[in-house]
Amino acid sequence: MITEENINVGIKEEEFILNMGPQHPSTHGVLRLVCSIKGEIVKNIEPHCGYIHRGIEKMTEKLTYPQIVHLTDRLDYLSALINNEAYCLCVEKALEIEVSDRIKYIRTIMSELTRIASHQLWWCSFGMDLGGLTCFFYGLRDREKILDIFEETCGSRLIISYNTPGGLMADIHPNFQKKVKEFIKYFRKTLPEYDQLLTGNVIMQERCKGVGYISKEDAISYGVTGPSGRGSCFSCDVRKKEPYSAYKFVNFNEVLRCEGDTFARYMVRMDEMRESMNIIEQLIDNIPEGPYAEKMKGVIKLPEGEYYQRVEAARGEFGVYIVSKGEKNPYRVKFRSPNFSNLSALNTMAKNQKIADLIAIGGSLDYVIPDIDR
Amino acid sequence: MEFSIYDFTSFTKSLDKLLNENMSSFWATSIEMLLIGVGILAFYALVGLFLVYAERKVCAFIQNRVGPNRVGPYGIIQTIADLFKLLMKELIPIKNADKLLFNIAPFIVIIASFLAIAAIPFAKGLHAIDFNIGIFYVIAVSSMGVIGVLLAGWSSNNKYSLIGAMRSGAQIVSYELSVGLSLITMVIFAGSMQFSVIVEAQRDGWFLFRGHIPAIIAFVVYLIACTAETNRGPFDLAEAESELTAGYHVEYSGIKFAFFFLAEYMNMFIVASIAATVFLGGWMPLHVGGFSGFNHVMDFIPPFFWYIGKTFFIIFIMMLFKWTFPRLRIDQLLTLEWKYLLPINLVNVVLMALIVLNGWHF
Amino acid sequence: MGLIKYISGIFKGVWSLLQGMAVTSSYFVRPWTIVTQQYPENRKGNKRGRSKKKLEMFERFRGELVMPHSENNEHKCSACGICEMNCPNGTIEVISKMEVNEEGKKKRALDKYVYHLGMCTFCGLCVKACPSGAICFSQNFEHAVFNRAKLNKILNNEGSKLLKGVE
Amino acid sequence: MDNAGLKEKVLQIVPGAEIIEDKQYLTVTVAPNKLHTLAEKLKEDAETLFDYLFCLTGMDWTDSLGVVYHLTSTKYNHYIVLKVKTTNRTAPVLDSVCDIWKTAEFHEREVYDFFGIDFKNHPDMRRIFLDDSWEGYPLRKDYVDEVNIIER
Repeated sequence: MITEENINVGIKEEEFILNMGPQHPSTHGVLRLVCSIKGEIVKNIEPHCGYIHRGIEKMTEKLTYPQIVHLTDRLDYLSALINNEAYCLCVEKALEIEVSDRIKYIRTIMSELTRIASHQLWWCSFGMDLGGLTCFFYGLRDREKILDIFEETCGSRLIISYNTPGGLMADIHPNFQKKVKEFIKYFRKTLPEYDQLLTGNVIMQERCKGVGYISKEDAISYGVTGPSGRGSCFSCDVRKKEPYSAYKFVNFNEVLRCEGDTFARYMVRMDEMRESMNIIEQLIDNIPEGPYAEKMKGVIKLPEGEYYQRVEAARGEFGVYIVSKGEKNPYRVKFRSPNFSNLSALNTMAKNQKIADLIAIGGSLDYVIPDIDR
Repeated sequence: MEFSIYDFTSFTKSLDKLLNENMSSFWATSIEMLLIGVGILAFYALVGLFLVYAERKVCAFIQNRVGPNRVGPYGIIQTIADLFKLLMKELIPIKNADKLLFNIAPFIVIIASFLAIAAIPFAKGLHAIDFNIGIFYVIAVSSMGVIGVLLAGWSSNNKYSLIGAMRSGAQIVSYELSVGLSLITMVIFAGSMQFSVIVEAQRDGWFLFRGHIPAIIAFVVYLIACTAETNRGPFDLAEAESELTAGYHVEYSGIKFAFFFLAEYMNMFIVASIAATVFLGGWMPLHVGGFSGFNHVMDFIPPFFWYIGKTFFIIFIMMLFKWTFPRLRIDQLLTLEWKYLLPINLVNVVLMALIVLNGWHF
Repeated sequence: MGLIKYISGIFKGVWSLLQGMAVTSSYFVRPWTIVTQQYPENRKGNKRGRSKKKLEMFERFRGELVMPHSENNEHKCSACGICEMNCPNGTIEVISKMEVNEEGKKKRALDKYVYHLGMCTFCGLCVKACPSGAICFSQNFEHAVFNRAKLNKILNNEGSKLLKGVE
Repeated sequence: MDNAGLKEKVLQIVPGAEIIEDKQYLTVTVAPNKLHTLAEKLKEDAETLFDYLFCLTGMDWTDSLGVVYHLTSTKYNHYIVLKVKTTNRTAPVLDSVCDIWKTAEFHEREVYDFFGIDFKNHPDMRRIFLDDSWEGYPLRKDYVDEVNIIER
C-alpha cells in the first residue's frame, strides 16, 4: 500500500532554500528573507535584518537633545516628519513645555502630508511588487507635489529635520496654505484614478483577497500596528487613543477593516489618504497666530526620569522612550519602530502561501528597512 | 524585371526565372535561400530595434514620462547604442553551470522565432514559403522557444532561474492550447491553413467583421493567449522581476542576454502578425462594401504598409496590457486558461462550425 | 445559477481591466501631461525647447553651507564656535587665531572656517544657532566631485576680515 | 482600571514588588524569577488584560542590566511598565515572555544582541542585527570600541 511514508522511499527530501535579498527588488531595501520553499509554496520565512544597522540608539547617548532630531529622520525616512514630531513631543513632555497652537497645527498638517506622501510611495511600490509598473510613476508624480511643499517650507525633501524641541525650525512659507489647498484639490481628482488603475482591477483583487491573513489576536500579540494592524480590526490609532498635537481639534475616523488580508491592508491605506486630506482641510484655514518656536534654554537638560511618547507614524505606532539622568545627553533612547514589530509577523502571514503572495504581503506591510535596523 | 509595390508576385517570379536561366537549379535555389535569409535577418534586426524603441516610448508616454530622448533626435539611436553596449559586454561564465546547454539556450530561443517568421506573408507575393499548412507550421515552430527557456533556466544553476523556467513551461504548455484552438476557429471559417488563401479570402471584409461573434471571441482569446505565450505583459511570470529578479535569464549577460531580449520582441511581432493575418486581413486593405471610392483610396496604400500597420496596432495593444495590469499568480494563470479560456474556446469552435455549416456568415 | 455567476464574473473582470486601460491610454494620448524635467538643460531655462521650466531651488533649500562676504571681503563670523558645538557630526571646524585690534586689545578672530561637506547631514542646526548670522545655506545642490578631498572646504575667503560692528 | 487598582492587583500577584507611580506610567520593578508569572497573570486577568506589549527595551543601569516592558490593554487602555533587573553582568539570564506576547520574540533577540541578556525559553536566541562574530554587546555602558566610536 502506498502511504505518505513509503512513497518517498529512497528520495531524501531536502529543503529548497531561496534567499530573497539582501539585493532583491521587492524587499524594498537590504532585507534578507531566507525562505524554505516547496515548489511554489513558501514553507518558512526567516527574516535576517541588520544590513544597514547604524547604531542610532548608541549614537544618541553621545549627542545633545537638539542634535538627536536629525537622527530620527533617518529611521523611517518616509515618515521623517512624524518621527521628528514624536521625539520633540517626548522632550517637550519631559520639560513640561506646552507649545503654542500654531506649532501644533503646523506639526499636524505636516504629519498628515507626510502620511499621504508615504502612502503614495507605498501605493506605487505595491503596484510595482504586483507587476504593474505604471503605478510606480503615477504615485511618484503625485508625491513630488508634496515634496515640493516640504521643500519650500522646510528646506529639504526627504530627511527634513523640521521640528525641534520646543517648536519648528522656521515659520511656514507664505505660499504654504495656497499650495496645500491646491494639492488637495488635485489629489482628490487623482485618487479615483488610482482606484481605477489598481484597486478595481480583477487581477489585483484576486491576488490580494484572502492572502496573508492575520487574525486580530495575532496582530495584537505581534504588535502589528498602523494600517497593517487596522486591516485586522486592531484599533490601534494613537491619534485617537492618545491625541497629541492638534488631533484633538479635528474630527476624523479611524479606518478599520476586519478581513485581515492583504486587500484589507491595501484598502485601509487608500482610505487613510482620504482621511488625512480631511484632517488637513479642517486645519489648513485655521492656523492660529503665534510663535513658531517656544523660547528654549541654550542647553537643554531633561529632568531625571523616564519619558515615553507614542505617535502614529505612517506605518504604525512609533514610540520614543527617553531615560534621562539630568544631563545634557540622554542616558538611553529607545525608538520603538513599527516596522520591526510588523516584520516579526511576516512568517505567520506568509506561511504556506505562494512566492508571489510573499511579495504581495511584503508590499502590503510596507516595510522600510532603515526603520527595522535602526 | 517589373516591380510594383502593390504586387510582388511578378517580381519574385521574374527573379526566380532570371536565376534559373543563368545557372543550375541547385545554385538558383541556394542563392534564393541566401537572399531570403539575409533579407529576413535584416528585417528581423530592424524590427527588433524598432520594437525596443517603440516599447520604451509607449511605456514612457503611458507613465507620464518622455522616454529616451538623448541619443539622436527623439532618442531614436538609443536602441542601437544599447545594442553596441550589449555586444561589448563581458559574457560572464557561470560556475557549476551546464556549459553546453547554457550556451545553446539563447540560440534555440532565437532560432524558433526565426523559423516562424519564414511563413508569414508580408505583402502580396512577399513571403518566403507558402505552406499549405502555414498556421500549423507557425504554431508548431513558435512553441519550440520554450525549450530554450527551460534549458536556460535549468542550466544556469540558479534557483530563481529554475523557478522561472518551471513557470514558463507550465504556462506555455497550457496557453498553446488556447492559441491553437482560437486559430482553429478561424481555420474552420476560412477553410484552409494556407496563409495566402486566408488572406485572399478576406478581400471583401476582414474575418473579424465577417465572422460574427465567434470571430470576435476568438480574437480576444487569441490576444490574451498570445500575450501569455510570449511571456509578456501580465503573464510575465517567468521573468517576474519583482519576484524572481529576472527569472530564467537572470544569469545571462551581454549578447546572450540580447538574444533573449530580441527573441521576446520578435515573438511578439510574430504573434501580432499572425493575428493581423488571420483576423485583420493581413496585407489586405480595409474595404467597406458599397463605398467604391473609399475602397479605391484604401487600395492606394501599399499592402506592405497595411500589414505593418495592423501588426503594430496589435503590438500596441499588447504593450498597453503590459503597462497597465499587475502580474498574475501562477495558479491564477492556470485557472484563467483551464477554467475560462479553454471552455470558452471549445464552445466557440462549435459555434463557428455551426455558422459555417449553415452559411450564416456574410 | 453557477453559469450566470461564471459569465457575469467574466464580464465584470473584463470591465475592470478595460477601466485600467482607459486610464493608461488616456495618458498615452495626452503627452502634455508629461511631468519629466530635463535636468541639465533646465538649469539654463528654455533652451532648444526641451525644458519648459527653469530649474530654480526654493530659497530655504539647504544645499550647502556658505559664508556670505560683503564687497569689502568682510564676513560676520567672530569665531565663537557655537556652530561647531551644535553640529552633530563634526562637520564644522572653526580655527581661530589671536589678533590685536585697533584699540590694542587681543581678540579672537577667525583664521579658517573648515566645512566637511562629505559629513554634513544638512540638519540646519549650525545656521539656527549662529548668533551673528554669519553662515547660511546656499541653493547649490551639485556637490559631485572627483576627489574626496575637494569636499573639505574653507568657507572664509583669503584675507577676509570681520565686519565692523559684529561682536 | 486606575493606577491604585493596578497597584493592588500587582501586589496581590507579587507581594514584594517595588511600585513607583511615575509621571507618566505606573512602574513596577520585580525580581527576575517573578516576572513571568506576573506578566502572564496581567495578560490573562479579565480585569487587567494587558494584551499589547508596545515596547520592550533593554537597559543598562551600570550596576545592573535589565529589561523594561511597556504594556497596555487594547480593551481598557490602561498602562503599566514592568522592570526587571539582574546584577549579573557576565552571564545575565532572564525569563522570556515571547510565549505571552509574540512580538517579544524579535525584541528579545535585539536585547540579546545589544546587551547580552540571555532569555530562557526563547525559541531562537541569536543575534539579530549584528554579525555573529561580533564581540561584546555594544549598547552596554562599558562597551569600548576605539576604532569606531569617536569621543568628542
